[in-house]
Amino acid sequence: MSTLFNKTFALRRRQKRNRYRSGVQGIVGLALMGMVIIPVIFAPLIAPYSPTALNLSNVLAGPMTGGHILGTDQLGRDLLSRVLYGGRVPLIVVTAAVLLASIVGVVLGMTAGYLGGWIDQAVSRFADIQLSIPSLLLALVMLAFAGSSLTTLILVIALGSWPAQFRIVRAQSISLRKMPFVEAAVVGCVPAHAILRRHFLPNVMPMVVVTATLSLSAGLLIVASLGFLGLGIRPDTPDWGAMIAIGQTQLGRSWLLAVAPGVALLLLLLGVQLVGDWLADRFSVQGLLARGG
Amino acid sequence: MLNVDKLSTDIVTAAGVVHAVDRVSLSLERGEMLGLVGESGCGKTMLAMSIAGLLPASGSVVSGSIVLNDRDLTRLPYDEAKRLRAQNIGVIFQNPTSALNPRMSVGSQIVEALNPEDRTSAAGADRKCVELLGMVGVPRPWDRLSDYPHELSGGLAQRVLIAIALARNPELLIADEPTTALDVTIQAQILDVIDRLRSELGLGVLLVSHDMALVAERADRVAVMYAGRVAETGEVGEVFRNPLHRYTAGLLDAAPSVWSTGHGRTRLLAIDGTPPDLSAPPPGCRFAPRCKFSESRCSTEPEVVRLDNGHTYACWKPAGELLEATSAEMAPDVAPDHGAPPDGDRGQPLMSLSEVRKEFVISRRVLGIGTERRRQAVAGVSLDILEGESLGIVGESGCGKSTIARLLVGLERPTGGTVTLHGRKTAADGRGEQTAWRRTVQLVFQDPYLSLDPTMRVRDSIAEPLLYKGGRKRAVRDLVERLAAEVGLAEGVTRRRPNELSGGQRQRVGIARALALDPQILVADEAVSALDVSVQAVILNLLKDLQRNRGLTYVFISHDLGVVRYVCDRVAVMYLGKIVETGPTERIFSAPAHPYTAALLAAVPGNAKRATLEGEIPSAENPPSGCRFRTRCRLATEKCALEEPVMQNVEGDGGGAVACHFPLARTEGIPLG
Amino acid sequence: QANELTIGVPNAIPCLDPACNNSQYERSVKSQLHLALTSVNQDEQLVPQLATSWENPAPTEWVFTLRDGVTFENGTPITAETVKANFDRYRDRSATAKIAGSWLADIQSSVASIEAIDDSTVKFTLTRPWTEFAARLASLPIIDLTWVAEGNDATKGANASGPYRLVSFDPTSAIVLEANPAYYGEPPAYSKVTYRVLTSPAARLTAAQAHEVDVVLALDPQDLAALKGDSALKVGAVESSRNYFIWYNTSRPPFDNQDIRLALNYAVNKAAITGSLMDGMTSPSKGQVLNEPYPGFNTDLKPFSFDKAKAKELLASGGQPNGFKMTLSYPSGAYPGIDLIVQAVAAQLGDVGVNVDLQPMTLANWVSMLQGDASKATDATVAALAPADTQDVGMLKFFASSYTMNKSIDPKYDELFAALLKAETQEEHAKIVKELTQRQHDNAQLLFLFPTPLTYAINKSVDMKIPSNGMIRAYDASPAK
Amino acid sequence: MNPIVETTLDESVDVGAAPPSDPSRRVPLSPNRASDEPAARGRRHHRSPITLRFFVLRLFTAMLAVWGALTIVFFALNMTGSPVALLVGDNATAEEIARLTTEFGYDRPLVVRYVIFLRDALTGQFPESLQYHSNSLDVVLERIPATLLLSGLGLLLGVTVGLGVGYLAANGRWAWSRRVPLAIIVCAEAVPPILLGVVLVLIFSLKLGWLPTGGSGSWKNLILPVTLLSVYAAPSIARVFRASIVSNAHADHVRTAEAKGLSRRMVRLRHIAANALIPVINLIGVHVGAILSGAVVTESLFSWPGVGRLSVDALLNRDYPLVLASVCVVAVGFVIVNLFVDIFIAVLDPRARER
Ligand SMILES: Nc1ncnc2c1ncn2[C@@H]1O[C@H](COP(=O)(O)OP(=O)(O)OP(=O)(O)O)[C@@H](O)[C@H]1O
Ligand SMILES: Nc1ncnc2c1ncn2[C@@H]1O[C@H](COP(=O)(O)OP(=O)(O)OP(=O)(O)O)[C@@H](O)[C@H]1O
Ligand SMILES: [Mg+2]
Ligand SMILES: [Mg+2]
Repeated sequence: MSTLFNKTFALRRRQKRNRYRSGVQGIVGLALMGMVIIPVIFAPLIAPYSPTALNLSNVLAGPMTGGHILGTDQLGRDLLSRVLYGGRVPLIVVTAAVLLASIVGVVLGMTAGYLGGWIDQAVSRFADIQLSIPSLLLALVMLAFAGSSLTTLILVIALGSWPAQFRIVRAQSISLRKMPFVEAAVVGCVPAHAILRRHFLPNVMPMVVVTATLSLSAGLLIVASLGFLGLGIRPDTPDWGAMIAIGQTQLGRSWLLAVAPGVALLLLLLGVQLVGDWLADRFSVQGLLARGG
Repeated sequence: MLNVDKLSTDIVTAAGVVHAVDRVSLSLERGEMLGLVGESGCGKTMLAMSIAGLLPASGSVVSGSIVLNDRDLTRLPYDEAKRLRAQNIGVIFQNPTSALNPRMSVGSQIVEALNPEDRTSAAGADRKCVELLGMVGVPRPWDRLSDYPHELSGGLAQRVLIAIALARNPELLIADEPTTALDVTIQAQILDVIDRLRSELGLGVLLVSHDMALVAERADRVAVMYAGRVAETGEVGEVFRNPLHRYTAGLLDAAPSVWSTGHGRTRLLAIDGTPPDLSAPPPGCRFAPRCKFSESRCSTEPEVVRLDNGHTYACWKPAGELLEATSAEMAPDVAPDHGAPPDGDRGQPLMSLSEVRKEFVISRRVLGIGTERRRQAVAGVSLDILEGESLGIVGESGCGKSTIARLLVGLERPTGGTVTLHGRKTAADGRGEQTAWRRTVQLVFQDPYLSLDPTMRVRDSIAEPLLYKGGRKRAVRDLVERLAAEVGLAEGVTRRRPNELSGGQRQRVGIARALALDPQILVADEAVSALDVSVQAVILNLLKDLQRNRGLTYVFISHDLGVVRYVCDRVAVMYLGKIVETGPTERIFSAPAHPYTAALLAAVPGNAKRATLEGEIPSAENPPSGCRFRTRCRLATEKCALEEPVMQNVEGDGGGAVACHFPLARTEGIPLG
Repeated sequence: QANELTIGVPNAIPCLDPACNNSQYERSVKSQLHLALTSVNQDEQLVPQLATSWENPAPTEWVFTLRDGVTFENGTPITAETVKANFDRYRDRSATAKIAGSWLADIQSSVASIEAIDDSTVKFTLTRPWTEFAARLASLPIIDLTWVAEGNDATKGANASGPYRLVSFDPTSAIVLEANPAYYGEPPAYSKVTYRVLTSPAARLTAAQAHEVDVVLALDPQDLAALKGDSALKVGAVESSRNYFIWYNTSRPPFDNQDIRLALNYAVNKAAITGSLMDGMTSPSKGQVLNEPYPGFNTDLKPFSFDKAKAKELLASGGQPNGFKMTLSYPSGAYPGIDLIVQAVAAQLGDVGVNVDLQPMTLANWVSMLQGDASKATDATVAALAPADTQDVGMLKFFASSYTMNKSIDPKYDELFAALLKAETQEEHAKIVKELTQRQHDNAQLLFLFPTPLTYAINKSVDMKIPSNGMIRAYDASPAK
Repeated sequence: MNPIVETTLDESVDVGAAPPSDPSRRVPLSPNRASDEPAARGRRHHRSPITLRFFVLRLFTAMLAVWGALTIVFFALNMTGSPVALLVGDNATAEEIARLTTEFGYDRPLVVRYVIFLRDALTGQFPESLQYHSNSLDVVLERIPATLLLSGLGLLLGVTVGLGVGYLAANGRWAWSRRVPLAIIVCAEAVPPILLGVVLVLIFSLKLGWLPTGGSGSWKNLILPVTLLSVYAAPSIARVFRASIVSNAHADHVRTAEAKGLSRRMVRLRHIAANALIPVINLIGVHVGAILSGAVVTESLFSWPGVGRLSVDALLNRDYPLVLASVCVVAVGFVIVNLFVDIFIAVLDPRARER
């Protein structure tokens, strides 16, 4: 008998640990994100030097020399300051782009899912078409010919990530449309826009948030890759991707040049992913649409 | 053969340990059928799964024994117990379609279950599969082997599951609500199969169900469970005729039945409250908090009393012969019947359907390739809804009941025919008129869990239609409180979110929301079928009260004929998109004129002249010519295949109409069995 | 293996038809497969090749005597008729329009006719005096025209006549050559050569570090330091014929003002940039667009010194005492180190109050800007242009007023340049060039920066000299003693 | 009360109406056919999964996607003017540019050029590449084998590792075997490929000297880029597979399988893992796009002569026709892969066939 009771306790312990662990995952993720994002936001206050102030007499200085904690780059600019500032472009671009993509995806997805018919067909096909061009390639085409600026970068990243949001929101909206509580609203003569706002939006939100975290990390990678391929923002604006590209030839002399921005990006991505996983766990466990509580 | 002694099963959840089964003792002999009944969540499934060794990962048997043929399964090593169970216990589940692997063909799923010696050759295995499928009455078993689960109807899938369960010649069959998801007619077929197998193979059957009538009809013995414990066991006839535990008595009172007389007259006797939380069950008698007869000693655990005839119960204040007397005393608020009897003219048709059709396109042709598939959900229905009546619509699954409901409230537009409200066509109206129409007709949904937005507080759900009617915030709030009170929701409840409510409370919210716009017609599509008997009784009473107080007209859709008989004045019987018979409730139930109505009634458990309607409903994509019911009708002739019967009046006795070439005369009664 | 050579080149080599023009690397490969009438050797001297001798009997007449017995790989002899046919094709606008772009524009406008006088003599009649005509011919090899007729598909071979023949052709990855048995001269020292395409600077660096290539060009100057410690490599740079300069959009204020143009020349500390970014591989330009490799290099001119005070003074006298804002475009990644250089220059201009808005462009967009409308161009642009033939005319042509950026402030420049095109003797030519460079210097028509260093890393087992025009030919290499 | 006799009797009335498209209700012509000569029919547990309609529908969508991709790219490329500038080089005169603009037809209206382009594209006659001076489609097609090799191997490795780790994470015997590989792979997902590529070269080519820094030709050239590409694919496959296994483990049909007395391994493989593959395969379809994107970076990093690098080079050199051809080929490839994915899913999941 005692073995059976032991089993019960073991089960209970495991359950507790799982809950604890997934909570920890979220906290670690948020901590990592904060660790990168906060210094980047407050770069003007924290950074010891201007990211563009060059000193041609002290190029490629090693770490901890001459007041440069991470050393200097090829133009004698303080690497730490550049890493701090270098996160601003990716963060601004990706946040704005994901926000934009989410709004577009949610609006189109809800409309297409709710209305169905040719509108749905048209938007869905457009999303399919968009998806058939790999997003980096599409971004390259757009940037090479529109030139890269903050706005074009944002648009290009948003263009690449709205289909994911759209598809998910649309699929959810299609099943929501058949939900009795939505039909009840229809029967209660609630206008379509109100149904979308009051019933669809809150119910698709969890998935939207989870998808947005996925787009966030994909977007960060694309911005970095674009910078790396030389299609990022103008080169005197520090940007992690471009910094890695410029630093990669200096690995022998000053490996920090490529690795420092790379690690900053890595920590941010890791944080975003952990938070995303955690949110996904959270929401599917709660399963807002699932029966019961 | 099977002896369960003081079995306890715990489930570990985030909220705590649920004692789903608590010191339960049972026994079952070969060839015997033991029914296990009780409200939802009382531990029936967990008990069955403990025996079958299929508990969820978080669950485990913590004490007691399960002795199968003299071997205690709880004490055997894991592998040995598993082997023993696989050999001796077959299990079938509630939802047959999802219990089959959607990815694998029927054949390969049966083959997997065969004994190794039956699997030595492919052809041999196939033959064995076919044999099994034949045994459970699957037509053309060879053709089924390559079918996939989603291509099977519920009845067929359940037969396949039984075939799988029988693959190793078990001695014990555990059937967990095997027919809850099925129609009455299919339910009867499946239970017939189980009955036959029981006698042919000497199977012992543990039948889990919440349908008392079904257990009463089929089982030899019954065990009534409440909150993880067995409240009462005994011979079926004895227990149901003479329930001793107050809980059993309450359950029996709560269920409206087709066969008991005097329906439409009295209120149902509901059990108040909800079953206790099994992670912290109340001390003493677990039913005490809901029991109208509880007294101080009920807070200690009642002893199990065993009578000579094997009838056991655990109650301090058994019902016994006192039942009749007390039930009146128990329900002081019994009200006399509301309206006038259903005879005579009830008023103007408020709403009418004439020759209404609804076709769904299932798949279109693509660039001229493939076939277009259309499904006729409603195929020419004419029906009047009279002011102040309760019209019942009954029929098997898929016959178009819900579609009619949706046409009535405007969720679907007819593809043919017209829907008129107050004599005005609805379909062609402009937006404003549409809104007015919709506000006159409201819908109550089947599923209390899905009919409320989980992200919204319930008072906002109720208020929603009012807000968009242009109500002022303050007035709306007051109205919501009034409505909530009217449907019997306590004050604080409206501030909660749906997941904090019980099923019954949610259904009350759903009704309040439908009433918010002060409609004339309330369409209730299976409004109580997802609820436990006890809750169902409460909601049915509520609906009746509302009708009386507000003068509502009901369109009441249900596949539960007992409920329909209790609620409705007039009934329309549907078969495959058409109405085959209409008439006053009493006439329909006592003297059905259409063979299908008769067959439907015959399939209801508890019918003395039990009979089973064979076959399944034909496809709505390609309905049979002439009379649609002819493929399953024993009276069908050549004429039925060639000519479509028209509605003709039924003589005398409250009248009504029937669409049959050979309507049954009153004296004929039910022609089957 | 001792007899094999691997050369890393920074551009794809997409086309082996000499009528195409993509890069000096492509020309290097072509010049080893096909013989031209003349050739420029690794000491940058004009030497005979298919022609054994030539003369210039009249300013507009050139006569070439061909080598006897030279054949293509498949045995077809190369005669005066072959040469004439080739040049007729070069001259035919419609035949070459799609592939040549403007690569043959000078031939098409300046060659009036070609005559095969006999089997081994060809005569060119020009429309103008062209003193460097023979040098120009070095970049126009003679090929088998049936190869062109058959679709000039390099994957099927090239029917070579030069020291090497084509073994395999993969334009973005590797081109493999082997010694051509049909070649008339000494067989080359390396019998097998691979040109490996390494488009990114990082790829070139790592390939050199891993000794995957024997010779590699166009490394980032700063990267050389990483290789200097490698005892197996010789690393260094030659001053190339490409000169970095900033091209003012002189049609637009304030660059129509000479003081401003001068001020900027004083404001930039070129020595600091060459010392750090270029790692000392080059030195500030001598106040002109020409440098040593050009025949007309003007030794009289001196560099503009770095003098902030003077710059400020000039800005003030130019009417911009508080500095001004300017846009500065550049072809990102097109020249070694350009992205860093512009940032350094911009920062230094910022020090004197000139606020620079950098505008990186792709090479293609940048080229279109240079050829578009001056009003749409940026205020200034960074360039490092060079003519294919390292000739003065080619270089000086860029600064005539027909070019977008120099809507001329100096009509005299155009006049002098027109005279240069008509110069009949070397002396006259040299004199005009000197005058032109002087004017450019005095006018501060450009912000002169420095010549790009043509960096290289060569395995010590290979003996090879890198010429200033970047032609990198395997037959110029030999195993080191 | 014999149901078989009953139904067949009824259905004999019904023969003409029996719809062939609804297999569950197929009606035999002779009531007893079903039970004769079973052996001759062999094993009938499987049916051909693909209908013509299914295929045509998918193909149509696929073609639509390719057309759309081409259109988007065509207009994106042509919005910014003529590429003649690049062709003429830096020392051409204005009249030369004008002449070539006419020569190449860039003076025609955009719509006309679009129509001509579509017409030519239909026949495989893409405009000539400005750098390679031959049919740009041919130039791209020549690069296909290299890209296929690289992406194929990368995907294969990624999928293998992803499935392995996902399975282990769901079913590992010990706690560490469930967590450690998954944790590693989740961290790997966060490493930016550009950084990883740079670090891989630093370690394996420069420090250890085991592998070449780039280029193509030997199997050694493949190792680093393939590793890099597989890092794109493996983590999300592992995660989705794990999640899918976990959610499938609670499905009703798994309980049925357990009730049959199947071994735990059998239940896991056949009833859980195999069913859990369906979303993974969907994901692989999506991943092909990511891999192709990744190939752009990877090929550039390792000087791999594939379509990815070709398209970047073409873009930087403003070789419009070549860009169009590359994007077209990539889109076609992507669409074809997804066509296969759809078909494969239909094979795996009979329910998907009806959609
Ligand atoms: N997987 C599970 N995890 C946690 N609790 C569970 C689980 N399954 C059942 N329970 C709890 O165990 C108790 C008994 O559930 P069980 O399913 O046996 O009830 P039931 O009588 O079969 O009900 P129903 O008629 O709804 O099928 C309930 O309180 C239920 O909430
Ligand atoms: N939106 C739809 N698209 C396609 N077919 C539909 C749709 N709605 C209903 N049907 C089909 O129409 C027929 C009638 O459906 P309906 O829901 O009205 O039946 P029902 O009598 O309410 O059945 P149940 O008792 O199962 O609820 C069924 O065959 C159903 O499959
Ligand atoms: Mg249950
Ligand atoms: Mg229904």
